[in-house]
Amino acid sequence: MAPVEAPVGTHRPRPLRQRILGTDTLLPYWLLLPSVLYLVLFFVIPLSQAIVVAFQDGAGNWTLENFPKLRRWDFNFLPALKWTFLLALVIVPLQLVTALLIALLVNTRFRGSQLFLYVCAVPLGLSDLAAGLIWYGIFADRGFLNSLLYTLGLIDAPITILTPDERWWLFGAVVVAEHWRATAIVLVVLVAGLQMISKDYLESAEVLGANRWQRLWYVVLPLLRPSLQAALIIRTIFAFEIFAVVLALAGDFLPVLAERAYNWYFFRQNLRFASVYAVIILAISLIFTVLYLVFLRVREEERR
Amino acid sequence: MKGYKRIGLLIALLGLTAALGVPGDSLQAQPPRIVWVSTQLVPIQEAEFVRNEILKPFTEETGIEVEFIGAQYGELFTRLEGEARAGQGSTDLVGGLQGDFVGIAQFMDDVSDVLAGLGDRTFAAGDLQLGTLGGIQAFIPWMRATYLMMANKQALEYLPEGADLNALTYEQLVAWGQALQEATGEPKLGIPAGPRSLLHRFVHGYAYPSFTGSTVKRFLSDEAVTMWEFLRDELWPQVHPAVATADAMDTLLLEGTVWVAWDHSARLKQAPVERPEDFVAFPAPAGPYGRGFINILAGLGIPKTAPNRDAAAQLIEYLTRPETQVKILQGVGFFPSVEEAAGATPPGALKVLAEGVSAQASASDALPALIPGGLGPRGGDFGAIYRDTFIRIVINGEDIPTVLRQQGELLQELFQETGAACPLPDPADEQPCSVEGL
Amino acid sequence: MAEIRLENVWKVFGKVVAVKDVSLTIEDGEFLVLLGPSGCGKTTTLRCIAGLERVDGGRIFIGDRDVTELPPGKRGIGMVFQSYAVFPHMRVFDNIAFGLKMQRVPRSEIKRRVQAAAELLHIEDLLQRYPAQLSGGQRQRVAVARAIVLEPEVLLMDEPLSNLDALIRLQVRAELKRLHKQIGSTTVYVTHDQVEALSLGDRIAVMKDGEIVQVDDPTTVYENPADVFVGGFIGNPPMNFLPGEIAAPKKDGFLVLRAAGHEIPLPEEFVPALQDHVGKPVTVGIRAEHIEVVPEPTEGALPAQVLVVEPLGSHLLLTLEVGGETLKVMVDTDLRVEPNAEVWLRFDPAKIRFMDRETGKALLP
Amino acid sequence: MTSPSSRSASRPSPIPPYPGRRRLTPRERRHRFLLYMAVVTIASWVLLPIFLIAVLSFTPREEFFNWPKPLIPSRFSIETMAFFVKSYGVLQSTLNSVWVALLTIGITLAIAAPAGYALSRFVFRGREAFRLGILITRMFPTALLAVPLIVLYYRLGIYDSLLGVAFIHAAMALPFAVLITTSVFVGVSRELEEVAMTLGCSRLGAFARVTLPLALPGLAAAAMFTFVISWNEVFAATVLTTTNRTLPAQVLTNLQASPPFFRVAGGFFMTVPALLFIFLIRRYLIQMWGGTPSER
Repeated sequence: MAPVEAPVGTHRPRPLRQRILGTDTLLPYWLLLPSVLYLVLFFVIPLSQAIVVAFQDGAGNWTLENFPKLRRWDFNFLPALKWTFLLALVIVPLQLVTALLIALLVNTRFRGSQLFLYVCAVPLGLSDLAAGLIWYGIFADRGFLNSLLYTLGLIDAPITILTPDERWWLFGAVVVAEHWRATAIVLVVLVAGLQMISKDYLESAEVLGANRWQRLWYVVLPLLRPSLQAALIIRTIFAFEIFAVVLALAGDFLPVLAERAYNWYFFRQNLRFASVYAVIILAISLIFTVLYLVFLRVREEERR
Repeated sequence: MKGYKRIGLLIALLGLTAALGVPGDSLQAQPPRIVWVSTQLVPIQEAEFVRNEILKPFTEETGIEVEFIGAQYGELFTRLEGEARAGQGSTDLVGGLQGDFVGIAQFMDDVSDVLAGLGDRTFAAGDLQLGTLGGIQAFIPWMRATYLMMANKQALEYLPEGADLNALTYEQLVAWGQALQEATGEPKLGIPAGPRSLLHRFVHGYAYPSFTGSTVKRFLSDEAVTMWEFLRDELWPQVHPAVATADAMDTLLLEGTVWVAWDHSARLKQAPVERPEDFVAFPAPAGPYGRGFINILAGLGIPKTAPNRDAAAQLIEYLTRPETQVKILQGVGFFPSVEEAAGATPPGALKVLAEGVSAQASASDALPALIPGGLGPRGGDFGAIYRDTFIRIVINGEDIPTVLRQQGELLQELFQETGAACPLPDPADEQPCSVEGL
Repeated sequence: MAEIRLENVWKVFGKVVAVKDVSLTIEDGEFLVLLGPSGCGKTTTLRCIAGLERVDGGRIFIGDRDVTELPPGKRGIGMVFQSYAVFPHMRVFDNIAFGLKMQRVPRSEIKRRVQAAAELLHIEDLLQRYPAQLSGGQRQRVAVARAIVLEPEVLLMDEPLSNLDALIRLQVRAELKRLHKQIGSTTVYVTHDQVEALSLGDRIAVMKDGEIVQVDDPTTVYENPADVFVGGFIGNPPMNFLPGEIAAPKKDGFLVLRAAGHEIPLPEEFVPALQDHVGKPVTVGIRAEHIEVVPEPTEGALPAQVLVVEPLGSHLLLTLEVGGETLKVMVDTDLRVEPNAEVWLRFDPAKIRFMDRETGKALLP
Repeated sequence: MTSPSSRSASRPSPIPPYPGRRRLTPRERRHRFLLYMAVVTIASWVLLPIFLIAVLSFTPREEFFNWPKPLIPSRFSIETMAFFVKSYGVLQSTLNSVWVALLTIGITLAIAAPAGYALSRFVFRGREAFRLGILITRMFPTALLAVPLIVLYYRLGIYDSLLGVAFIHAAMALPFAVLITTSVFVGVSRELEEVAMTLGCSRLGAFARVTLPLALPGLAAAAMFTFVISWNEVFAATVLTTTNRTLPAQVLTNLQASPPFFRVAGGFFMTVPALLFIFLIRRYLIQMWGGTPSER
């Protein structure tokens, strides 16, 4: 970090074209400009309008009253926080582990591994609406699961899985369906990450006497950290917006934040309360993203 | 390496098609074409019926093309609000329930003039009154429906002794449910409780009037406490838990999950349509104060921002013609709103439904209830208060007086803030309506 | 053909100064090697010449033209990258023809010149292949052919041999030398391999921390390193360094070097340069081949202990300890020594180099 | 890069008679068995639900409500599916969906590719902030933007146009497209571009002649991913159009109130193209996520 004496008097004015576009200092900003402008027009402006509403009362004064007021009007406020967090807490790690397992399987490059990867990635293309529909068909009272158990003679009559009397069953059903639906995106990120890890590291670890688990724990996972971080950020953001699958399987007996926001907006025309929920989702997602960025930090020196 | 070229070609093709613009954008002047957004007749077969059987003749007659678009209420509201704020719109005609119009009345144009042009047909004065929202004639009565009960004929043999299907009481319904549960091993009653269900209508329009003779005023009265204990301890144990995620009862009836169910007539309809011989419709049960029920009125209105008001008025005229109304009854089972068409009966499967509806309307202890009209866009809050109360007490098992007090305060606040009058069967004289005992 | 002139060139990345006030003139037709450890700024300097980095200060001339503000394509250069950067989506022919096409050279002319360049590099049989079908060495040749087909005034090479196997590297190295003779472009060649630098360069510019430490012909750089860094970087084994002191014994006019508790008389020609340093600590540098090992104690020889004996085929490499310092010495194979044996070392006084202990700079001209 | 078995085979062996393929040891065979067991289990777990909805959408109406539900219906019925497909607006909205998706791809790539290129090639102040910033736009339930968007769209004169829907879909796909294109461009060696510049190309020329052709497969993958996002998007398409609806918007409003057999048929009808697209991009699935947001 030697001190830089400013080189004086060596600059001549550059050609106009270069002054505007050509230099490497300005060029990246020009390249980012369209996406920034675009997102400002279609996202940031409408978004800020919506966020502002959450912090105003009916007369347009700034206030934080909407938060306690919402708690009084919506008895599902705290439950929604609770279930959203619980779902994220269970689903995200579960998906991470499953995706890692599948990714490691794919990475052994057995015959047919590409087909296997495609199969596992299929849910990537499904909307959450379709996924909700599919899993409702399975878990419903007269659904496929009960039909199968009945045909096998394991039960005499259908078991009601999706019942508000057993919230943890609802929870389990949502976990299963979300796990099925959204593991693919984590998988794809992790497979990509695994492919960038040179076999040399694994082989040298093997030579050093590391067994399968030690290699996974001490070599693969640390090297996979950037991909894990990306997968976690993307998945967690989506986990806090979980909505359609919950609605299909559990109605509002397993309230979640995004569903509440949607409900207040579309069924009760209350933009204020809906915005409060949206702001909470935004805040939580942001906090988690920053936490991931800090705790899974990839130091500059570690990058390949 | 050939792959690159192929993909390049593909991308170029995509880009080209994108650059050439989009087909189907209707920017040039065309023969009159109007947009009709409706929260009713949305299901795919009903919408097909409207387009093919109702609107096709209209287009042939007038040359006006109609785009019929099914929408949920929330979507309708959002669309109209956006159009109102933008000061221009594309929606010409709105079809919706009275409850829907309560919310969107602020965006609607006064259609008194259209009504004046319909002198040759008679609307019930009460219906026209319901259509008066925010000081204007917000909609013109279009068709009627109601919420009622439907049973699988298998269940009839377990009907308690002495019970008349057409004059059932809540006690008898519970006894029936018990008999069914004993016979089949599982609860067989159905009240929809899914996220988009009409559970709140059951609570405020059926249970409350039947048990307390009131919807709002006696929200936390002793009678209400008794009612909630009954719903929680007697009725709910006979209700199949699968209703929690069910928005309409016809599916559960067809599957045999439930044998006896309460729901909106349109949400029961599919059962007799699929298997006409298997089902029977009958009135909702009665409580100590009578047989509380809601008559649903659907209406037609024109938004302030409608680009083709005259064409929309022409369509209203067409849709309220007695012969059109009979056609709708026979096609999809909604009852006429003009008296000239009254008395017509639908054929086949829908007849089952019609019989139940007329039995309910003509019951000697009938206690009609209404959805309050003055709440404006906060009509959604009204329903939600009743639904939340039901879930907190009956499903979550919270303490009844505590819940009633908390929810009652919200109800009070709602009416105070909107200044709305009490809905039937509460007397409408007090404005704003208030909850007794707070 | 043209000379390249760098005048006070600066390049800064954020807080890191990659090139620090570098001035350098490369003669027309010269083969100059930029040598240094990784991160010393040699590649950045090359990229500045190529125009791939915009300089933050200073000017660059190629021939009479000031090219500081010119884009790479207008500087009349050819460049070969470490990774070869052969376009994977083009056949070898199209790779070589790329630059000519950019200059809108007529087709027949392109064909002729590509053919000629390919022949020069013995790849005329590979013209219709895709790079994926080539070996590393072949891709290397394609990259070179692509650069020289334009007959550039200046040829820039960024570690072109570092991705090749040891054997092929030797072969290509020789070919590059031949090629340079043949085409005569002014060539700047970046490497961190001092053997490559010594064998290829007409001159070597050694860089460290963004600055050029020494520019000289290979022999000078090897024999008279400008400072401790250059001496330690060039040569295999690198130059030995010992702490010492210049002393002036009674006999006037003569100087001695005190090192490891002994005195070594110095030749007369050193006197003028070292006169001012009498009594001051210096660093003594001497190459392994300039130390003689004698089995008996001898006048002016330092006692040492043998630590390691490494036979290298033609020579023996000894690692010895002298007064707490470790030295490497190259001796004939017929010398028989065992580890732990005590020997005496005699430095060739004429080959001893002196550096300032503080700055590391060489004291002799 | 090689599988364990072929690697051991390719090692030069001093023993001259090499008797073809080596037989697996019992331990290796057990491992292989376990591997394929796991693979088959996981694959069926993923495919079974899709198979079930396919079965259900071709189950005859009279059997639809049967208990227990048959895994294989007594006959294959296209009655429900045919009614659904022929009903008003379904084919038109399918076509609309395709148009919207194509437009979305065009807009998204035109905007995301430069940003991705900038992120992959330059180190500059605000780079990390930009990355986090584009992610933030995905942390907010889009539904709440409805009214401001409708107002905006009327002002811009794009309400109820396919282009308008494509605009908002592009905004939704943009954050991902930027991430994907960044890693795609990271995957194209910078030196290739530089060598082209030394050979006489301008920066733009080098991009067009070298980087772009090499990035095309990855960009195609980004395009397909964008396609899937647009194809599945319901909310914006629903409130921003009246007559020019996309398939999900059409399906959502028509089917939510419809009997379950239509819902199932509609759900399956929407699923098929998605499966197809994933199939088309399967080769690039990995490549497009090669460098993930915090990579490099």
